[in-house]
Amino acid sequence: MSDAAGIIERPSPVASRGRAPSRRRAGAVGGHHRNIGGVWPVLVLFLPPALVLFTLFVILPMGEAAWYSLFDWSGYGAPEDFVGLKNFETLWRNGAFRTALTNNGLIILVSLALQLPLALWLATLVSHRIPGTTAFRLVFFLPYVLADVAAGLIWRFIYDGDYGLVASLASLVGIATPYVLADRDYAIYAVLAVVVWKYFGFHMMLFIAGLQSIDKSLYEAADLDGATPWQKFRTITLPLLSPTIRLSVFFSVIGSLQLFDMIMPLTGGGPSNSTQTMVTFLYTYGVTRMKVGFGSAIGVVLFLICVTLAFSYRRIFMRHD
Amino acid sequence: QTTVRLMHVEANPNYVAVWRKLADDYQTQHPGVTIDLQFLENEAFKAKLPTLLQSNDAPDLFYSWSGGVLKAQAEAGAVQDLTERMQADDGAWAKSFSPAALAGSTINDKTLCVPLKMSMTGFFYNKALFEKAGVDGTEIRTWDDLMAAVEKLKAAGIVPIAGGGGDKWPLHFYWSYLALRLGGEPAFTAAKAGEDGGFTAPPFVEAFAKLKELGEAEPFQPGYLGTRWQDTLALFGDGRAAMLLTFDDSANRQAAAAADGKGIPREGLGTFPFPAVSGGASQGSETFGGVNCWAVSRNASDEAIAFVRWFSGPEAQRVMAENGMLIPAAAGADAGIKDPIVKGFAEELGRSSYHQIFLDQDLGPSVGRVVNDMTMEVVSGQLEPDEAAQEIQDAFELE
Amino acid sequence: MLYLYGSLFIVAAIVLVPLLTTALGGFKTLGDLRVNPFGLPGEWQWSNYWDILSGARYWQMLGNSLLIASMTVVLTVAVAAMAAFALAHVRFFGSAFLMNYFLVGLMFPIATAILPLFIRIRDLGLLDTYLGVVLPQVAFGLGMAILLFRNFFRNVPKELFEAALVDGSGYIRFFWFVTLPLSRPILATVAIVAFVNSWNNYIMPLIMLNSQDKYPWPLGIMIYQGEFSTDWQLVLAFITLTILPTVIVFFAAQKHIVAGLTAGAVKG
Amino acid sequence: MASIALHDVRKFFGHHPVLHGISLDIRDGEFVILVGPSGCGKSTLLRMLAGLEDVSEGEISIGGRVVNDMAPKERDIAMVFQNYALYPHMTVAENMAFSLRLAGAPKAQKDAAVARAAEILDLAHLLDRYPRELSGGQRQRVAMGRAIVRDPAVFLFDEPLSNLDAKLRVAMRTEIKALHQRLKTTMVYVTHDQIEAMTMADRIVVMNGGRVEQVGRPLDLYDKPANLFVAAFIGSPAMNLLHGEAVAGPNGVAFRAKGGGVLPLPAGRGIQPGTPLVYGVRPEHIELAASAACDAEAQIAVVEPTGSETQVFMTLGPDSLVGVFRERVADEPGSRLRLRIDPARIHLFEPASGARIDAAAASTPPIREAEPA
Amino acid sequence: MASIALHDVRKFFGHHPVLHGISLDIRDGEFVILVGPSGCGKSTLLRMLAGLEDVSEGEISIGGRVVNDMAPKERDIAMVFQNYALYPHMTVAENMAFSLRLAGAPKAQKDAAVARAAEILDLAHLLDRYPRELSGGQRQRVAMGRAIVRDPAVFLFDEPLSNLDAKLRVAMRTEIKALHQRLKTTMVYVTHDQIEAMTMADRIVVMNGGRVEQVGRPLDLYDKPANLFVAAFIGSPAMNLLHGEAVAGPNGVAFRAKGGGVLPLPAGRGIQPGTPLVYGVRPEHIELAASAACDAEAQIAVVEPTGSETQVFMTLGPDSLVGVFRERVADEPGSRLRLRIDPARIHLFEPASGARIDAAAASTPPIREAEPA
Ligand SMILES: Nc1ncnc2c1ncn2[C@@H]1O[C@H](COP(=O)(O)OP(=O)(O)OP(=O)(O)O)[C@@H](O)[C@H]1O
Ligand SMILES: Nc1ncnc2c1ncn2[C@@H]1O[C@H](COP(=O)(O)OP(=O)(O)OP(=O)(O)O)[C@@H](O)[C@H]1O
Ligand SMILES: [Mg+2]
Ligand SMILES: [Mg+2]
Repeated sequence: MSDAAGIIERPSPVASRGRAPSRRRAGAVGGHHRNIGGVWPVLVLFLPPALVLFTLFVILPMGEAAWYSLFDWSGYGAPEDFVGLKNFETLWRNGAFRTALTNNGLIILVSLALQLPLALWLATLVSHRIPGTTAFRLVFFLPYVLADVAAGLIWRFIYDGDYGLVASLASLVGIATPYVLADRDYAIYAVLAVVVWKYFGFHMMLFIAGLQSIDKSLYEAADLDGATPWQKFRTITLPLLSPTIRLSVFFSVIGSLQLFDMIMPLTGGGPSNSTQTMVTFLYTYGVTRMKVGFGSAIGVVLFLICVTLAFSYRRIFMRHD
Repeated sequence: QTTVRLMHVEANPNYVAVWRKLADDYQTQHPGVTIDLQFLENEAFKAKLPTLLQSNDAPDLFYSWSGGVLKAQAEAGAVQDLTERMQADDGAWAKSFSPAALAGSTINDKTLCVPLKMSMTGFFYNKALFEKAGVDGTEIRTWDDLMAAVEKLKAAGIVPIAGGGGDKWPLHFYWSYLALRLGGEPAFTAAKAGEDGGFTAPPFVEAFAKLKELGEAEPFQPGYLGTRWQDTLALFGDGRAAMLLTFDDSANRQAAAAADGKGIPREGLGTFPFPAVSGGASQGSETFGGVNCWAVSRNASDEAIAFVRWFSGPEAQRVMAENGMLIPAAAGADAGIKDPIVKGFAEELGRSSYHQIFLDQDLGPSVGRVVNDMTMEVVSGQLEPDEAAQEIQDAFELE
Repeated sequence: MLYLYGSLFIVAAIVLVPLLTTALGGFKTLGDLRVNPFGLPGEWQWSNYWDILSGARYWQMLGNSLLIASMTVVLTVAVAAMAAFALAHVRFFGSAFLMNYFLVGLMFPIATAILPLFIRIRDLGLLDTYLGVVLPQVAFGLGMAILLFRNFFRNVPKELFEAALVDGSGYIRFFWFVTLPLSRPILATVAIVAFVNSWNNYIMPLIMLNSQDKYPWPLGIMIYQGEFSTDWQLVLAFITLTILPTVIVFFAAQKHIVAGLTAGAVKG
Repeated sequence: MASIALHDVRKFFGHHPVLHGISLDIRDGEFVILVGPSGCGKSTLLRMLAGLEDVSEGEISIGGRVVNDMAPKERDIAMVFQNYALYPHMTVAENMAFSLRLAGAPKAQKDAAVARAAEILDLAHLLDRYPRELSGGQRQRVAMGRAIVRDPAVFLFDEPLSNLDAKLRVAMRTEIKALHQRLKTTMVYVTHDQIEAMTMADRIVVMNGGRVEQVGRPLDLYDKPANLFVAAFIGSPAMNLLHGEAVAGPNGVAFRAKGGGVLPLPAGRGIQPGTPLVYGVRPEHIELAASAACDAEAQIAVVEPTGSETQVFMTLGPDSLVGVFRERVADEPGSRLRLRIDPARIHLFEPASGARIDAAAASTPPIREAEPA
Repeated sequence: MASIALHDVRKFFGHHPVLHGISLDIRDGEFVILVGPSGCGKSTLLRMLAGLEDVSEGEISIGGRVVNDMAPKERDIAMVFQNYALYPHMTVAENMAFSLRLAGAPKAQKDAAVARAAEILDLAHLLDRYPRELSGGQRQRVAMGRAIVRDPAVFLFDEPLSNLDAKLRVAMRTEIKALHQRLKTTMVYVTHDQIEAMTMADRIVVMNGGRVEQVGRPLDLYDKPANLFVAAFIGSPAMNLLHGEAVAGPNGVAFRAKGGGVLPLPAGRGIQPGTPLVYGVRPEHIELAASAACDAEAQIAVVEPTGSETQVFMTLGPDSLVGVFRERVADEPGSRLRLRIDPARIHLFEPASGARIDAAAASTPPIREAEPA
């Protein structure tokens, strides 16, 4: 697979360039110092637990799943009906899957354009120790904590055309009550709103954690240099938080592609597949229909998309240098 | 000491209590046998079963909707073929079931599970609302009658039918019934055999056309495409829609779902069977519903089979029927049914010339799902009848 | 200040309405809930909560959830932190490859891997054990945790590493004595995320556990869900009662998300 | 351009009191140097001036306005931080141009300012480096550069030259003085370097444990330390301080150290024999007696040649004494040195209060001086 | 206890060469001080000794073993970092005890060592504080304390006293010397403080731009700088260096600066008239001529009293000259000073190579000195 780690921070340029990649935090330990003795104990003690767990429970099952994608198989007994790439072909011809792809694109867009900025903004607001921050942090994090079933259910209430909040708001304004979740054209936007609501807290936490490692004295220096709050944000916070932001963007993209938990209880992919994502599609068409082979094919495609995106993400960011 | 493990999806604690009591009785009669009833929620059950059957922890008996899934399970050797046992002693066991139930449990001449219960669908209506709109429920016999009723109800400002598009399957009742009324048993037999163009045969396309017609009449509440089944029931129970095409036991269900917890009183409820369609091949005596049964897993002990035979036998089923749990699959257990509405359905089922089980069970989850989807598409005007039929046929051929 | 609190309160309100709905919903009847999802309950159904709280099942499931979640958190944090440390600090052949390897885990939907995963757990004889749930959860959480840790570990001033080296520590003791204490914010963050994920995880315990007495709470919701109907008011009450532990964990953990941990360490 | 006034300023970190009531007036355009032992509160004071620390009590005004609650950026202050606080993600040039960039200065102006600062600081070849690629002294120079590209109302310097070599330091001193002369900006400067303090300051503020001990022109402080603390603190090696009392001697009143050594006292100070005294003499005011006529004979303990001078640590009875001689003292430890002390250059203090005993009156001069240079 | 040998050690940061081949032998137990301009590579060299930087080329051995690839912790080295590198999450006491804790020392030993170091460093009242709660100088002392609790084979100090006040610095100097005397540990010490260098070192290594300019005993360096760089670098204010040539004068050969001033040359160095020369004289070796018999008459540019001395910046024709006088020079800028220069104390250099011209032969002394003190 491609050098996806490069997404997170640019690979260190050839040592001969004489300086580290510009955006990395100064003085960070990361890989820059030489190895000192005693490398083996670390490698031998620290890596294997993760490696074993990961290989055993993630990589191998995935490999097997990828193998199943070449079969027509219901999940009972052993896969025997080898069909080659037929599952992929079927997938390609499926209209709902194309809708799912578009929807995933939309989710990515909204996550990047709306959710992350919102999360970042809130993180900067509550990262200081001002009175009440803990409470606010908790409140903002709660949607993420909330079980998906509950979240889905509650938002169904909100969107309810008869008794929901949206309905009462609409009647306040005096427009016809929209049945948001029943509307093929708007349901996906309703879902997007919930996605933002549900997951911004997660990114906010990441940002808060990242913000803690920015040296306070830099803000002091900027204060004296005459920076406005916005300038401080632009010139200090953003660049120094950028490793975390890149990480967040990465998680956001990958997470958007894998979005599932939230949608099932909310719309189940409907109406008419208009809110289907790749994974809900996978779930409804692969898992619940017990077409393990077909489901695996979707998984493989999703995986390839992720890898491609990850790879181009890195290239795009590289171009900024 | 043997333990018989039985896995089911029955969430109603009262019902489970009845089962438990029966199982306890069985245990006292058969010392050395312990019956373990294990509940899994519907979705969970479906997600877990495939894995469970791959392990040594598979339950001896598990709840099944018969149909394609069961077939796949049988082909993989996960469940036992019961044909021999059923037919032994001159078919003694087989004969203890009503033929429709047994037929529903039999796929390609193999009986793959032990019938437990039958269910049936038909229209419920709200007498008060009908009265208000000047519609007589007992007079709805044909599709045209129904469409006329819809018009009248609409004119009276009443939502004619509660529709549940959120879960998709409730709407597939319409298409299935329409096809059944239009083509009768032969159409389905042929389609399932892949003959006569399968599901693109005229009755099926025409059923879609009728469905489209229905959709265009806008009989459902606004936003019905997103309404979940529970809310659909509630809508009806709250008296905000006049009709509902639903299961036989919906009198209780609508009451539970209604805002006041009481819903429409028994005496305010009426029922009528799905109307006949003019020009259709059938006499209107086909029924559409479900058969549920107990599948017996590969490693099930003899004790387990003995238990399930008793458990689905007339004696036990009568008790269940008495408790309003089901329309029994066992022959002669109908007598236990007390609820007049359910009894009505049961009697109709008894008269049934052909009982078509739910398509998402009968045709397997994949095709069933497509059926659900296509119904939605057509009723909401997204897709033309012939296209929808073609999609179903495509999916069917893929199976 | 006004701007600050103003914004915070507005966002908080938006966030809170659905949450309060959850809690209040638990006090309603099913019908009340449906026609009046946002208002106060027409009639307070204390019994919804009381019945749950007074039943032994709730406590047992809560205990199971807690046990599974704590094992998951401890293992995730420990295993991921160690791996991330090695990946962040040690230069070795294949380290970039390894990082990518762990990233792959983020890119494949779990739903696809359920069946093979089940078979693996079965073959290891871990079916129906807590470990059978915990290990896959940990494994699937590793990718994200390692990335987060590595990112943060690299921000520890390298001068501290050098000081520790000179003071006679090697990698491992540096990890223990310096990296971990200074990484409290990210440790807490990862711990919270791992906890929440485990706490709300439904599919893993569903597939791996067979005995009811080992069920964590998400499987407990099942009893309110029938094939065709769900007792939403009870589900809401139940969920409300299960959020509380997460809130406590959040409070405990977020104390560690503090700024200025490295203040005063280096000059210049 | 701004005057600064501190009125009874106090600072607590939690419960630790750090500043105990500082009052100070700094004229517009004045160059004031803060000195004091490590940890006495110099940086804290500077940071409070900059608005980076709350004022726990008291009042700070800049340019006549009370600034206690004014945000740092409104105070128009440039500061060199003791710990540099360089922006790690900006190059040297960007670091230095940052304030101008914030102010929206045109590129040409920024470039010119940076180039000028870089030249002064000998950083021209490092402009594209990041702080992490610099040596300690280079970083310090960047911190300095960041301040001097600006034209603020007040400059605050916190030990800006501590990591530079002597040669560069001398050059920088000249540059800072030139800057001051050119801009006439008020400057507050913290240093531990005695030469810096003595040569650059208009006035020196000597702090100790969160209090101001003395404020005055450099030579005044040197020549007339107000108390024992200042006497011991200003000058390196520090002033020799011997405890003892006045005794009547052959040539008038003399001083007898507790250890027994007798040293000359200046005439006409009206000191009565028997008065307990602390006798102070700076190391450079101890001379080697050329003739036999010496004031004291001390035993050499350690000889430390510094190149230009020789520091000799001696014992006079039980007391120890340091002398700094231009001559190379080649004598071995243990041998005896004959010393002369010019009584006109000695300092006397009251042992109890530590206050200076002056020719005219044995009273402490007021700590706040009315007329700076 | 270990000797240190560097053999043609080079260092590149990427393409920037930073050290150009350093060869140096340090005896077991020796106290060596590195001096040099900011950015010349002192810290880099120290860090290479500690094993914190790769050796790009060449060889470093400690105690006879090549350590190029040896991990820092195996080198048994204690180091004070220029930027402190305190563990921010440990208290002062924990910071200082950390190495002992790693070594598994018993609590009593740790406590004793910390208490002792804290006392030396005057940190006893701060033991429970965290680094962020300390002043700059206090942090530096903690960094120092962390090193001195240990008993390593080699001590490396990187400007350990730069942020301390003069008084404390003098005290610390004494303590470090005492430590050295007690432990007899090899010490390598970087400083910008001339007095520190002169008084503490067994030998001083003068570096410049990644090269060693001269190695020698302090006074040797001071008295016999091997070249112009060392001459200008050692001593503050720096040596006056005038370019010119030897001319024949009334009392033998004399020196005539380019600017025209004529200054005396020592006799008997065999310098031919016409030889181009750089003439060096230390500021403290310029004396005020008491009588009319003066060597030169210069014009005062700036007078800077430092308390103990007065630095006078003068012009001699177009050349500038600095003198440091014990006397307070009260003359106004512009007035003329009559100067005497002792020809025995002047330094002569070849203008082209910068090499010292010695009495015996006009050849550069070898850079590596064979016999340290
Ligand atoms: N990471 C790096 N990348 C590139 N150049 C570097 C790096 N680190 C140091 N340098 C350069 O190497 C040279 C030597 O640095 P070093 O820190 O050894 O200087 P120093 O003699 O200790 O100076 P100072 O007295 O200012 O501390 C400097 O010119 C510095 O700019
Ligand atoms: N955050 C803090 N909490 C508690 N005490 C503090 C804090 N910051 C500083 N101090 C204490 O306040 C006193 C004054 O500190 P300050 O930094 O002003 O000293 P300073 O005069 O600048 O010393 P130095 O010359 O060493 O830099 C010191 O004793 C220090 O320990
Ligand atoms: Mg300070
Ligand atoms: Mg250095």
